Amino acid sequence: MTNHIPVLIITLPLIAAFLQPVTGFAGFKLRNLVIITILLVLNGLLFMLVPDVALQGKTIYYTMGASDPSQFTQPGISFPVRIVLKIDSFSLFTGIIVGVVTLTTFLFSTGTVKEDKRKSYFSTLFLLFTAGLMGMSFTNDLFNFFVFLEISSISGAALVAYRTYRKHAPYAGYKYILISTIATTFFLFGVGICYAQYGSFNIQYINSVLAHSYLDKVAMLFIIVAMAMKAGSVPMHMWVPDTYAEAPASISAMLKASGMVTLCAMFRFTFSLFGPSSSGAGKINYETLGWIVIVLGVLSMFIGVTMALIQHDVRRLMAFHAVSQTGYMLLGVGVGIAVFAKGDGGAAFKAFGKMAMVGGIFHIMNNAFYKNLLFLTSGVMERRFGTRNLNGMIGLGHRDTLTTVVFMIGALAIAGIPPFNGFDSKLLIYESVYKFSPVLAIIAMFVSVMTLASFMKVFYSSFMGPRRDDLIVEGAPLTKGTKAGLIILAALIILTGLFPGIIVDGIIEPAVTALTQIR
Amino acid sequence: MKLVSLLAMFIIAGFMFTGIGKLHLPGDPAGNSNVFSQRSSEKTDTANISTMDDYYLRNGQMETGSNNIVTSVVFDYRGFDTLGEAAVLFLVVTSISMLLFSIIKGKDLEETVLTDSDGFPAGMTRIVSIGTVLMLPIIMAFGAYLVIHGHLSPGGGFQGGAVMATGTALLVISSFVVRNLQKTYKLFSFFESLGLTVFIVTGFAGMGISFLHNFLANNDGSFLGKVIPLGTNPGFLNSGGILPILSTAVGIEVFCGISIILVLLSRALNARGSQKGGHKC
Amino acid sequence: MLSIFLYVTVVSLLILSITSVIYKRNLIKLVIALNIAESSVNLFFITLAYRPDSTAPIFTLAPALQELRMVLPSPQALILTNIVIGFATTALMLVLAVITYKNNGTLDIRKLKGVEDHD
Amino acid sequence: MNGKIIDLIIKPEIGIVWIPLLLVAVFFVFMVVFHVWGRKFFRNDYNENSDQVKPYNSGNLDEVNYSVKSSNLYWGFKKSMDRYFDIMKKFHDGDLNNYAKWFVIVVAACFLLIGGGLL
Repeated sequence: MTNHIPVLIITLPLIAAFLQPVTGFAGFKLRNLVIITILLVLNGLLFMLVPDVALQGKTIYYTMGASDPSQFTQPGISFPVRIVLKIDSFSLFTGIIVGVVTLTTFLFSTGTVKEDKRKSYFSTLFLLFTAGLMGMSFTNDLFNFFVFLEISSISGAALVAYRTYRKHAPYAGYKYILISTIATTFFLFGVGICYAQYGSFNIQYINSVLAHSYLDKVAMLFIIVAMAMKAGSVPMHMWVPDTYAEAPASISAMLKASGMVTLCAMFRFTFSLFGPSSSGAGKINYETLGWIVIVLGVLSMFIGVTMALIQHDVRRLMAFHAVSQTGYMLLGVGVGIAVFAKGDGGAAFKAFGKMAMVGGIFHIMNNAFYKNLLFLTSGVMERRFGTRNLNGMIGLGHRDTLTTVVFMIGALAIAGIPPFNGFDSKLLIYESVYKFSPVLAIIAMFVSVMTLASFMKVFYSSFMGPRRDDLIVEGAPLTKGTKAGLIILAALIILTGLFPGIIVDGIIEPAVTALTQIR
Repeated sequence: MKLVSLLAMFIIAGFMFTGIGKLHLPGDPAGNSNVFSQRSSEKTDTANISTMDDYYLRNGQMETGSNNIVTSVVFDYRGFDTLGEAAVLFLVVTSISMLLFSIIKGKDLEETVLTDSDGFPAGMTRIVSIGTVLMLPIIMAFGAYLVIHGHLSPGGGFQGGAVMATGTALLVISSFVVRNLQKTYKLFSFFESLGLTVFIVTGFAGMGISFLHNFLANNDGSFLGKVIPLGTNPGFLNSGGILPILSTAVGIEVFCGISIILVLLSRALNARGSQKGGHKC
Repeated sequence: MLSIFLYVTVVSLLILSITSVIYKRNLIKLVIALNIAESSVNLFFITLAYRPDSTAPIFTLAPALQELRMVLPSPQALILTNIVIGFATTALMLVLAVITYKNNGTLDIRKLKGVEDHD
Repeated sequence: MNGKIIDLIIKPEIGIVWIPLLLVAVFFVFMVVFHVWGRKFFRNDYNENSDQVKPYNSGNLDEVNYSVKSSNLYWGFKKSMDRYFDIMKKFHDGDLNNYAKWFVIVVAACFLLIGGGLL
């Protein structure tokens, strides 16, 4: 059974979702238990792959329906004819992010949708969202990626509009699905151009025969800009605050995870699909491509954080921070892209390019943890006070000690204060980007200061101040699942912050190696 | 802003028209994928296969036992895409019922049927109602034919299911009213879920070799496994291995899913009250 | 030579649909615009699959020619998937538009901003 | 590569390019520039000799409501940068057409880079 792990990771949430209407009689608690078990099994399967894939550098293929699934191609022909799943260190890294985020978010959401009538739909859509993200992480086929992208964006849109009684929630869902559909249409057009030239959809095969022609550049442009739009980088980020703000808190966290996966996919397409191939000389100018990514990243950081500073709606504030943090990852990996195919025989890449990429990729993981935690605590705040407006919140620290502590951990982590994990990845980014261009590093530090300032604002206005029980709308204590979700994430933040070496050497550095090795 | 975006549109158009000049023309033999299906009677002929599609055309009939190569691509070679696609349909049915049951509630769930003096539903004329009754069996039979013959002739689960769902559409527009919406929804939803479960369980059944492996094909005609001759032939209904099973499962799922969407949408458009707290907040 | 006009049609449809996404203000019209974009992608794939003097890739009762030429099967399978996905997207967007109308009483995106004051 | 990254985190003195004096100098230059020229650019109604510079409390502050509202935090920052924020708020106004426009503009800009032979 061990060689079937790649397909089990994707199909287990799918079959659980398909059986939801049948098992609807089983009762809420049992169903939650089943779903939590499945998410735990997913995490277990993912961590089972870590020794083989990340530490020893193996690549696992799974060919759907072939007589020998572990072979990339069938005997006698040089190209894959079936859909191939591929697990290398980078996709495993993406999968681990998805696994941890979905588990904690679902634990949190068991408490928040408890009294809702439509909660069975919620769990079905949640499972399908998970399956979509897992599929996006592991597939090695462009069209299959498109299908899973659509699964994740359609379920995301429906979940954004979950609270239909709110005035703007359905329109926020409409915005999300419209933006996603524009992005996926252009993505599919790029896939079509690739197919027209090479007659295949397999990422690895296309890379091995890539000719770097004009049409390839057009396809690359469509695919990468579409992915950047789905990931929410400036100037295509305006939908992010609108949709994240109207969604339930757990769904905001899931949307953030979806953005992270899309970002990982964008990096994967940059290197594994349009990277320098063995057949053609690298005629795509990677320095310009890197600078495009860097400019998008710097704009994201700066505009995101300045807009976040003036918000008074807590969820919009955090959504703007999501945009701003995306900028760090784009900056780190953009520096890596800009130097990795330079004409100096990889000297610049060895000197600082790889460290910048390690910082950027590490920041994706850290950001997934603390941003998830912050979105979840904003959910608690919103639930307590019945509003998202920070002007109407005061003195929550007297009531919810746990929420206060985990919020502080998350806020300090996002600002890059040393014992927490945000510091490690940000330090890596600062140092390496400073060697590339000092101005960019200074902008990044300035943005970090502004981040701290805006989270001080949230902390000051919602947790500090006199105790005001008259403002509390929903005073019920947090359920066990909710607490468990928050505590797991906080513990992960502290552990990653205290022992970054283990994570970097064990998961991040193999992921970057898998990403940048030129096949 | 307006002018900038207009200019941007012109730039994109210009560059894309430049790009299509460099794309190979449809059917151009100088293009990358010029496929001739020169069938050989050998088992797996891997010589001279240059592209993925070439492989499908030469080996699809033999490997999957299906005369319709498109169906063999849909359900066998790229069956995982089809699973995702069925999941998309399931997903959209779930989300639409989640969203619309927040509008349809209370009295809207149980519609009182307005009938004319002879007991026919009011609204459309009697010609439409009787015509629907007469047309419905034919439509359903044709849809079922498309589903079952998916591996032999143009058609398959999605097309057949959509044709069967047009029957539901006819019922909806000719004022036949669903009385108990919840019960109907649960019935259709159960069958939709059943179809998908059959699909994925069939996939898991091949797990001894690999997921979605066509383990029934070409096994001396015992169950759906009749070996079809290579090249042009009339075809057998009991060939194709797991393709007819998957096709039927998808057909049931598509029929039930689209029916739910149609019924719920038609009911939501007639729903009376706006929802609670809609204009406040 | 004439066949390049198929590609011209594809690009024109895509440009027209994206232009209408940018300039149209009715939610339903945006749905229609996206449908056109999706049709253009479908047309692009099916154009890639076309080969002159070829039959459909179905062996049941195909003409028994000396050299049987068939059009490419995989783009047809893919646009089948894409059509279903497009149907799903369209249905969901229409439902969201219906609920938006019930909540706000308008379909004009200039009136439905969905954003309150920033500060 | 192995091990170096840990060293960097744990022992920050290895390989850091960190010149605090240069940063202080740059900061000082920026301060001077903003003092001489920036204030005129952002807020030209500022007057040191009026009551503008004094702290100001309005209304009846009681025990319970004695806290600054979150909208009023960083008021000076917001006020001094309000030209920037006016432009930014206009971009984030919730208009769906504008959101789609930026995608088109970015794609067109990248096309120009391809046309210029840069990409």
